Amino acid sequence: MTFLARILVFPREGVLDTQGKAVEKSLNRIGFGSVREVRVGKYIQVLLEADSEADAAAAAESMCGELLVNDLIEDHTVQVGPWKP
Amino acid sequence: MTFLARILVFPREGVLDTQGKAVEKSLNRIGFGSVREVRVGKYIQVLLEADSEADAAAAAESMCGELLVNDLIEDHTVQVGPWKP
Amino acid sequence: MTDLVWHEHTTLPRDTGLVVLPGGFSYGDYLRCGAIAAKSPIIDAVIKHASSGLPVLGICNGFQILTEIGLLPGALLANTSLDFICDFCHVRVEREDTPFTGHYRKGEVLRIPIAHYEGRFYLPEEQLRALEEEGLVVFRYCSPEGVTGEDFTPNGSPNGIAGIINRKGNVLGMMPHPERATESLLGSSDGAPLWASVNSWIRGRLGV
Amino acid sequence: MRPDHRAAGLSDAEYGEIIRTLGREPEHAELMILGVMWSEHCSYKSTRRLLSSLPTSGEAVVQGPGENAGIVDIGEGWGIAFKVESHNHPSAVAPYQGAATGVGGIIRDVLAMGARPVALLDGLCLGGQSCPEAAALADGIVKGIAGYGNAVGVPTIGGKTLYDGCYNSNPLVNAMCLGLVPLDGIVSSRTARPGQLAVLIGSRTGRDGIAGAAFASSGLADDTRSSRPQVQIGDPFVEKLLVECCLEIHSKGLIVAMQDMGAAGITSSSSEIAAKSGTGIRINADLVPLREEMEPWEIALSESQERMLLIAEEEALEEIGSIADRWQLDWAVIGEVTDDGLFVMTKGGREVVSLPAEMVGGGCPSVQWPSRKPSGGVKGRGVPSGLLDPPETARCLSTILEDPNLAERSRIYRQYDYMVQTNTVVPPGNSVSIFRVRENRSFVAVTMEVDPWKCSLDPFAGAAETFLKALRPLWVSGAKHLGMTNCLNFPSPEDPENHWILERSVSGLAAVARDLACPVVSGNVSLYNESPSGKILPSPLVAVVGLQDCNSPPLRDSATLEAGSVFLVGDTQGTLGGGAFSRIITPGAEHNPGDYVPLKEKDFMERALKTVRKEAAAAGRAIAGGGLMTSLAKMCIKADIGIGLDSAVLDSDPECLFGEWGPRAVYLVPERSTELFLSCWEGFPVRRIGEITPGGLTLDGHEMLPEETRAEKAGRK
Ligand SMILES: Nc1ncnc2c1ncn2[C@@H]1O[C@H](COP(=O)(O)OP(=O)(O)O)[C@@H](O)[C@H]1O
Ligand SMILES: [Mg+2]
Repeated sequence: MTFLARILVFPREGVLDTQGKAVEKSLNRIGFGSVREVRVGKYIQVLLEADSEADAAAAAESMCGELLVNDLIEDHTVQVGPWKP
Repeated sequence: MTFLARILVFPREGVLDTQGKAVEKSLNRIGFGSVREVRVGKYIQVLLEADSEADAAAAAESMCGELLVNDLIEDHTVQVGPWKP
Repeated sequence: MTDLVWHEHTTLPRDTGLVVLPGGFSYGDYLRCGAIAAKSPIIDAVIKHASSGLPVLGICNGFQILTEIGLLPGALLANTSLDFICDFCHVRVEREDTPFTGHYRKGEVLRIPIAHYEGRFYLPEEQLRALEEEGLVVFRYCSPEGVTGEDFTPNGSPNGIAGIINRKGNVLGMMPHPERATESLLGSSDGAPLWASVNSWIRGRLGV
Repeated sequence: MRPDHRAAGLSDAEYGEIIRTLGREPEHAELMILGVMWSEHCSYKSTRRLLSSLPTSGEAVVQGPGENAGIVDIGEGWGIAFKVESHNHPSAVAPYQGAATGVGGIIRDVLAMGARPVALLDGLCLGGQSCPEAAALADGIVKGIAGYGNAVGVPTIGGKTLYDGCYNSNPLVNAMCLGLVPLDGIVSSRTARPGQLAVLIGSRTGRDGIAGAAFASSGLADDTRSSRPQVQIGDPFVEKLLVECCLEIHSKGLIVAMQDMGAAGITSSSSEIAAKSGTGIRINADLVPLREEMEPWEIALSESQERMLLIAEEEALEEIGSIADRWQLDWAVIGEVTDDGLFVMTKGGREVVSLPAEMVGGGCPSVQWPSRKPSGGVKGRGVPSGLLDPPETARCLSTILEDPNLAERSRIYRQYDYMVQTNTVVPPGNSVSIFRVRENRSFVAVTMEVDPWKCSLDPFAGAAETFLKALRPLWVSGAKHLGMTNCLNFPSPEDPENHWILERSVSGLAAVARDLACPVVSGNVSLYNESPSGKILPSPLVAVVGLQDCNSPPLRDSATLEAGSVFLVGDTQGTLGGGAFSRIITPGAEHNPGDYVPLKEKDFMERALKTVRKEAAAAGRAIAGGGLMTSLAKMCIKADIGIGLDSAVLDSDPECLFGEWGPRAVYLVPERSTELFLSCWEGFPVRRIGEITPGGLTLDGHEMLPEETRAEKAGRK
């Protein structure tokens, strides 16, 4: 079965988010004064084969651990569901 | 009131997602053979003040139009909700 | 005379001839390269300058900014290798009838450096075809002998596109750095005629 | 509860010393601060005595060790500030960010001297290429250096890369920066006076990298996760603003003293200024712009990047502020210089730290670790290696050229913008890197070397040879050395054998510095480079800065010539110990190290310089890794020329063909210059070993370098 894993990766609490700060300043300057904070992270979408949703979730989690995320500086969340093309 | 806008930005259909392809290859190489496709995009989280959820959503959408997204090459989705710290 | 203009200013110096948006990592290339700079206060003045028919040149990051502003079509995506590339390469001059290339001959091959991570030009296929048909490509990556093709395109740009111009012919964007190729001591002076070209063009136009 | 002193990184003896000096027990924040400031990384406690044996003064030295960077005089009122610094531990756990912040840090060191950063180099000792983890680290490290250096707009003009399994989980990342400074505009960190203000400019302070200095002073724990909060994130864009902002403030004459905030952040920068200036300093933690709520000791020790500490008169404040505002940087007055000799930090009106500034920023008691000569000793001379006929020579050469350690490095340096600022005359990919200084029309040449294999064979001779390997190409290119900087990358000094090796290595560097008058003007020490999987080989890295006037162009290490002679200068025979041949072709064989003969080096230097001055050669290359044949092969590949060698004038043993060590070089000389060339080298061993030909590299007509190899190595395939 094919599953879709949606992985959000963003700078850990307390870790300097250089992009977020730059985007925040720019938004404020171009007229979005109501913006209080911006954080910029990565969105990774993985299509994978697995026997069950639980297996797919486990695989996605281990991809994060091994390649996609450096948990020294990044937090992440994984959402897995069946893939509907 | 404070709202949280969660914006997902990803390469448009038809735009070659080189980063996604590279991640896909790496995942395959390090043992995740079941991975079929990877797409890499951005996840932008904006904390903003607005009078209503609708206003917040409209503001977030217009930020996308003006700065956050280049819709020649990117698609995006916006999700807005009240912010719970 | 050359002036540096602060990004937060809103006007260009009086009697500005050529506006150059140089290379460099404006705003650290955060979000998308050139996107944040495209919203700088000075940009309205640049747009006005361009619409008056005077020349605007965007080099590298400046090219990226021009596409973000919309003065030039398209966008610049990450090199296919996903590496930053700094190297000398060769480009072929495709047009000699622009304010920037008058001192070159069509077909001439220049040795000129590139230094970028996002230099792969992108336009949806049909628009790309139209761009080509209208002859808006000014520089193309090539071999030292002038042969174009994927093998000679360092960043994966379609049709070897290295620089394009707007229809009106006064806004040029290019990834290679002509300002880094003006002295043979530093490896090449093939960029020098570009500066001489605009200079003559402006003198001609302003009658000075 | 108060943390115990060992958890803070202090030994019982050190803790006793603190109590004796203070006459009381330190408070919590004080203990944390002393733990960091008395760490090896900040205090050099294990190496201070050793480093004092290095010659540091000389004709060209304007500023020796002790400031943020050393400075040498390049004439007409201009100086070059330079220094190398390690970022080994951070790069081992977060390769991209670790390497990136290493670049950022060394740029600020040079900026702190009032200099404009104009060039970067990076020395990388990477793990074996067959180890996937090491390859991933290597990739991240190179991307990090590129990511930061490119965006900050300082060209990376060269470096050194080598691969060995000992660096698999402990790669070495040594970043070097050079800056240009008018000699009458040098900024110091020892010129603060009571009543002046401490101004912090740059990024807001966050919880990043707290106690990173202590982290760098111990081995890498098995579970690197435990050391994780200690990594910092770099923001090259803010760094660019910071450089321009500080230089603008300085150009207005508003800076009294300046210090970058590296390891131990506010604490080290402010206490060092106070200690060196003989004053006290009082920091109000409430005034520090923060990203988040923090404890006072965290504020004191945070290693948030892209911050500088300026000391200024109160009258200058308004202008400083308006300049910083224009560059969109946060800034704040965070304290003042006092006359009580104390480093004080207050929070909410309460003194949370009150320590003698000298005790915090002036170093701690030295530690003398025991030394013992390794039992193995220097290895005996191995069996003579026998003779090599031309086909064997060709096989050896191609095996050596295949080795990652002798491959060219364009995969790496093509990712670095080495041309930005448009002064790079000789870019990476050459034996030396050279940039021009427009201000006084001169060429500044830089080389960087590290040779762990030779140092592990014989630390004294190996370190000396490392230094000489950096000097010789400079001379051959036509540049006279002005000074050197170094980074002592070693495993734990607490092991007596390691310590002995460290001592001997420093002696080797000191000997060359003295004999050849190449003083040490700055440097850095990185000890405890070990992980559960082992320790690194002794890896002292040396970088030398030299000067050439613009009257003669730098001599290149290869040239496209139609015809001419090939000369070998120096001994016919090199030495195999610790070299590429023994490592790659005869692993396990034992060979002696080479000898260091100062007079021969000096003689070589004078003749090499004269050769360039007289324009007596078309190209020249000091023989280094892989020996004579490898040097010739690289010349052929690079300029796409052929060389025909005459075996009658060469010996056919590996010592001649592949030996290393000692002053030897090959030159390409056009016919018309032959006499001139020979006159430059008269009295020194010199012989014509072949001629330039069309085609490849041949020995008695045997092809040494098949066309495929040449094409592949030259990137034509
Ligand atoms: N990490 C690096 N960064 C930039 N340039 C490098 C780096 N490593 C090597 N180089 C450049 O590549 C060339 C050869 O590198 P090196 O490893 O020192 O080999 P060699 O033993 O031939 O000197 C030199 O020009 C050097 O400046
Ligand atoms: Mg070298």
